[in-house]
Amino acid sequence: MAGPTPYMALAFILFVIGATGLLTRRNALIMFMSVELMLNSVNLTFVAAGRAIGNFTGQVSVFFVLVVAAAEVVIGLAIIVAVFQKRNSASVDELSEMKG
Amino acid sequence: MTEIVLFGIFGTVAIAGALSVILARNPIYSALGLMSTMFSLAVFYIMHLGHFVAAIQIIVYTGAVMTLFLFVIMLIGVDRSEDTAEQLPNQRRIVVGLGLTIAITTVVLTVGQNFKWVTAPGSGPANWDANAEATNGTIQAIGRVLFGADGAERTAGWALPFEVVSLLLIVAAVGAIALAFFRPLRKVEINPTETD
Amino acid sequence: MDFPMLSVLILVPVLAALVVMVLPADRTELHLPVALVLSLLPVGLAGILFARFESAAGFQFVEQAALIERWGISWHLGIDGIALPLILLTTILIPISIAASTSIAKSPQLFLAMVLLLEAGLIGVFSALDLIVFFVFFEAILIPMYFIIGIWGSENRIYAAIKFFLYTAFGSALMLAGIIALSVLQQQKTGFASFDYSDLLTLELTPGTQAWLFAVFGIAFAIKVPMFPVHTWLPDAHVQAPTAGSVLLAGVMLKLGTYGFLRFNLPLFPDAAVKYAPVVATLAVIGIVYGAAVAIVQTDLKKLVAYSSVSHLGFIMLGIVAFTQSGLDGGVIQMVNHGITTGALFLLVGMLYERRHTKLIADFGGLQKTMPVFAGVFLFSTFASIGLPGLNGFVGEFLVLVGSYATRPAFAIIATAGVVLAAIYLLWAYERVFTGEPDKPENVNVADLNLRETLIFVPLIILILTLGLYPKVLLDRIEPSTAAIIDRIEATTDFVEPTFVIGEPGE
Amino acid sequence: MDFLADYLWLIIALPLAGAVALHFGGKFLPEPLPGLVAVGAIGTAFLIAAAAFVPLATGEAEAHILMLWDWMPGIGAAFEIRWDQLSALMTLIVTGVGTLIHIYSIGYMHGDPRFSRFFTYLNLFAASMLTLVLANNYAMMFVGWELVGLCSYLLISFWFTRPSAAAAGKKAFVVNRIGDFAFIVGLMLVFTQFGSLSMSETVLSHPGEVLSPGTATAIAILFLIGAAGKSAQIPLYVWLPDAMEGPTPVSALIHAATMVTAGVYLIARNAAIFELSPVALPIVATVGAATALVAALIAVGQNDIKKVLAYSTVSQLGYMFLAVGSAGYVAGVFHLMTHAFFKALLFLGAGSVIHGMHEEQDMRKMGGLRTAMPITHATMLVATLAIAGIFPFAGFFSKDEILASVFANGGYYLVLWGVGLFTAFLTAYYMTRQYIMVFWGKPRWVEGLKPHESSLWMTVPLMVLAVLSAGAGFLNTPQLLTLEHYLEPVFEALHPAHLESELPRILGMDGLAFGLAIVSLGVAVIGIATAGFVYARSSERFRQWFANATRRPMNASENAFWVDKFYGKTIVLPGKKLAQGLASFDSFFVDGAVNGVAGVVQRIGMSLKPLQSGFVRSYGATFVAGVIGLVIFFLTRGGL
Repeated sequence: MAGPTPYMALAFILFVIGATGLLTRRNALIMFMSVELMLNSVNLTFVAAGRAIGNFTGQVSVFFVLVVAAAEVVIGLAIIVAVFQKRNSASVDELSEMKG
Repeated sequence: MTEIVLFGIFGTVAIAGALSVILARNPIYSALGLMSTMFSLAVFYIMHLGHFVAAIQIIVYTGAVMTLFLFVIMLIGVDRSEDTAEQLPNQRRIVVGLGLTIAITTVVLTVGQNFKWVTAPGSGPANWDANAEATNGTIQAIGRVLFGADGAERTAGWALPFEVVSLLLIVAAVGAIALAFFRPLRKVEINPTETD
Repeated sequence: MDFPMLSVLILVPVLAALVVMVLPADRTELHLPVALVLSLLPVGLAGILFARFESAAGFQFVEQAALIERWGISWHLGIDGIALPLILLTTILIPISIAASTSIAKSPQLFLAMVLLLEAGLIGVFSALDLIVFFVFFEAILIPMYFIIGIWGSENRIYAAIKFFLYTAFGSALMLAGIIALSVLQQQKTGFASFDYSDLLTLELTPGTQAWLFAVFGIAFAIKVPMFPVHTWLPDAHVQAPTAGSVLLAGVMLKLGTYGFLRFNLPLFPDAAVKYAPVVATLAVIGIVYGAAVAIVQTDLKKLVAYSSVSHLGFIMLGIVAFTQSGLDGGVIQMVNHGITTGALFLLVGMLYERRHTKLIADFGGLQKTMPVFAGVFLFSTFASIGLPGLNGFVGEFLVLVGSYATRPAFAIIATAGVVLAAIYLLWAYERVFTGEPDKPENVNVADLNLRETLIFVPLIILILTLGLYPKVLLDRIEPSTAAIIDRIEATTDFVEPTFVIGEPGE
Repeated sequence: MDFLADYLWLIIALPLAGAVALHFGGKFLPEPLPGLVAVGAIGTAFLIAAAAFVPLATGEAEAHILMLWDWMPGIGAAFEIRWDQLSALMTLIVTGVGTLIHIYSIGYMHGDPRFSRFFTYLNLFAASMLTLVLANNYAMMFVGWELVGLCSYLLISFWFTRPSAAAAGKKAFVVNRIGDFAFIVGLMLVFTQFGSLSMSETVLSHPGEVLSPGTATAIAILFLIGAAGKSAQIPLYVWLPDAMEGPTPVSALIHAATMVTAGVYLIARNAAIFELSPVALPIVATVGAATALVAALIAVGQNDIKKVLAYSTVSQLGYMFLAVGSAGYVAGVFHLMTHAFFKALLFLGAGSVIHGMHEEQDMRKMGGLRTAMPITHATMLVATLAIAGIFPFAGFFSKDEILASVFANGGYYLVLWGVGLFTAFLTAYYMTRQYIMVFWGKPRWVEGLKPHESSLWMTVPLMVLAVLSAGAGFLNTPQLLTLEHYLEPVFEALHPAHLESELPRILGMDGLAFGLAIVSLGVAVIGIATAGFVYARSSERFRQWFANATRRPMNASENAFWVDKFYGKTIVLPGKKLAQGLASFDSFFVDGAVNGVAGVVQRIGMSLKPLQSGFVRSYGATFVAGVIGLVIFFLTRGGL
């Protein structure tokens, strides 16, 4: 089994699953998890591509993605908690005040 | 051969976990599914000689981040399962359409267009195994790349971005504290007449 | 000139605005006097400019410092005989409008700061020699003016402020495209980018390029002027704006358009200017007659003065596109004159509004009996606006008419009709407001001008008389610069300015 | 007296200084001090003018120019004074008659709350009129031209609380502006032709070498329209009768003696240009003749004492136009002068009557005043005879000379001569009618009215003017021709080629001239006799019959042939309608287009509003769709 193609395909599938979850689920927590899933799939492509190229840049990129993901989760979850305290719900569909 | 077997097993686990993230009614199951996916990915990282990254994946993602998720799930209430009926009209249809588009595009691009990786000299599928020898996923090797020390393959260095990102984390931490601790000073009145 | 006079002149109002803002908010009695005293500093500086200005072509008090070298943007300031009178006008009108703003109740500090910032922007526009700097100032002016109308205006202020802002922003968006295009052309030709006015003057543009650049610059400035048919923001803005806003809007801001035409459209695109001058002249003449005709039937005094502005600005535009010495001179001096007389008229209407809380002509009558001094000043300004010889309005109008008659007789003759109409609408308004018996009870006890208000008009009246009888003080300084513009047009196109030798048949 | 040459500006500056001083300090002075200040200012100006006039009249000094300062150098506009025979004469008339009227006003305006303001305006007017007269530059002349209009505006609407006065002032200014419109265009033409606006470089220095007959005609016609506005000629005469709303001294000074003659002065000054045109002079003459006739016809039916005089002024101005239009410039200027005397006298006398009758102006409520107001009566009689053209009063000589000049041109001018003659008859008729209605017959006063003679302030100027009206004619008797010779340096170069007449231009005391004089005198006598018969000597039955027979023409005359109404219907009303239309055009179409564009944008925005559902997941789906679209786009374009 030579080459990054299978990993890329796997990452692709994971990404699409994540995207589907993001678009179909209303629970903010699940949506966040979907985002994490997508980020993870991207990480996989980085690592696989890094190996194919033969250096560490891919792995280094993972760090940055990881940090951003962590920051995002921290803020996102804080927002979810704050919203939940106010509305007693974690459904994003109820947060539609920005409607035009 | 080992690689194929491992890929088969953990690839399946990863996809199954991912599906359970988006299909499970109970968020706890979703979280567990995500954890299994992340764990599988860690295995792949090791296969690609990213030992350090794999460790971080387990510790930070599967450990810290997912614990955070679980905390929040508990805070909000485990038994609160969401109504799965779709309320947005057409949302499911749109998503299915988009999925089909992606699938068709992918098929067309890969199969129909005689897909090939664009490769630089010394890289690509042909050098897959050779590169496996060259790379070594130790902390030291990554540190050299990250901070541009002597003897590393590239001396460009990622020190500055790294520091900037650390700043991002601090801001995120402060933001989370702010969101958690400070109640809004006054209730924002939303005037229905202004939204027309 | 080592001392950066112009930068200082721009900076002083900004600092003054800061000083006004840091004054204690509850000491309201301090705000206006402090702002007034600080606003006199630029008058002094402008006076020095005026005294040291040499009657010669070319830019003086030039200062230049690179801002963004890669794109060729620099802090390039300098003034010539066209900018000097306008800077003087700005600095003089600012203290006057501050002194007239005692009735501002809503956060007067902020208001005064806005007026002072406006002054900085206006001086910046008139002295900028870099197109980006010019554009930044040109746009920056909108912000204080938007707030002055939108916060301190009367009932319908938001509508007026937004209309004003959108109209001008639309024009300046076009102009920005033109400015960038010029710079790109410059880079293609010389290899280095530049937004510098003097660099761009050396570009030899093809007629086609000139045509569309003339159009985009022209539309931006025409909206500012405002020329028919893009004038409709003006009456709304004036009616809603507070007195100081109206004074500065009519007095100085409208001149940005005419100034822009003189500074950019004529020298940068001489070919297109000559080619499309008839179009501009037609619109100008329509504006003159149309503005005057519409002014006749206005029922709101401020609207009447606003439409008279449309008419008067038409004269300026007509003079500018006449491409004759007296036409251009007349245009420039008419900018100053219109600023003074219309400023005075808006001040008067504002004071009337402060007393009676109405601007409708029908609500007045017989005021000459109750407020004779006010009526006298009003009549004086009215006649200055009508263009009575001996007062300033005539000088500009007459120069414009004579100047444009040389190249465009038919236009000049039609424009002269505006002179007749001006007498009709202003005197009719005067008749209805001031003469007769004060038959409405609320008109019987209206206070006449107090000392502060009288003092506001003293400088204006002196200026009206001085410029009316001895316009040479300005004309001498204006002439070399306008002559340079005509020379440039003659050098680059086949246009020839008609000359008149005494004793030789003309044309 | 050469030293005076450099101080001629004082003639303008003194009244101006008086006006400024009175404007700021007048209200602190008690009556009659402001009046005295004003009289002092203009009186001194008169003395200076007289002193400077003497060397000019004796031939010791030449005409000269005093440069004051550059105004608009680019178009040759400057403030420069021209002191020649014509301007000197005009200056004397303006300051002389002006001084008398100033003195008169002290009595007339007695007790008015704005006493000092009145003299401010009078002095300002004098300064403006002198600016006009003394200008050697069209631009400076235009300054005076407009400023007299301004003063006229201010003085007509002096009693601004009367709406009719305010409206009349505005009407005067606006109608004048219509004339000014033409004047300005004429100036533009002058500048483009000559390259200067200085008279010594244009009209007074061989304009024939520069102007083609066509351009000369254009300039001349434009100047004529300007002059018609100021001098109340057809079709712009309608403002002058309304101007009678002003105080009577104003009517005398501005609307009889000085300002309204500016048009005549303008044409006389620019005679050189008028003569270059083949048609300009006949047009001037025709306008003058028509105005003279129409105004005289209207004057016949007026009942307001001032309105009669107003229309009479219009008519006499028409006479002056007829004179200058016949190249009889000296005759025109001569009549201008005598008219200034007797018409000022008539107005002042009328003012005295009005004053004595306690502001009554309707002649039908007067009568029999000759005993109550003897001085006024006597002086008015002199003036009436003068204007009617009875020998040896001033009007006889000047009018006779005009008719002779017209006759001398022959041809078409003979028609105009006939019109002039008929007008002379009418003039004698309506003046006598007025005289009789006011001073003779039974008193028809309002109950309880006690007419009284006016104070000395008013009667002394009346007497001075009466002397002048009686004797001024001898300044230019056909034999001596003093004025003719005096003005020779100004007009000698003029000899219109196309007005070649078979008769000598200046008529001596030969048979024909004598005959013409007899004819005009006879016509005047007939006019007086007719009026005398109709209004004084005839029986009650005849008067009844006469009134019935002339009811319709008299009605038309009394209503001034409804010209005002006609203008209102054909010009003012449509003009207002047009302005209204434009205003609604402005708000509905021009602004409507703008608001329409804004509306369209807004509607587009509204139609797109549902897209902004507020549901994060919809946005997400859109976003993903966009990404997919872009990826496909770039991939296919890249031709992967």
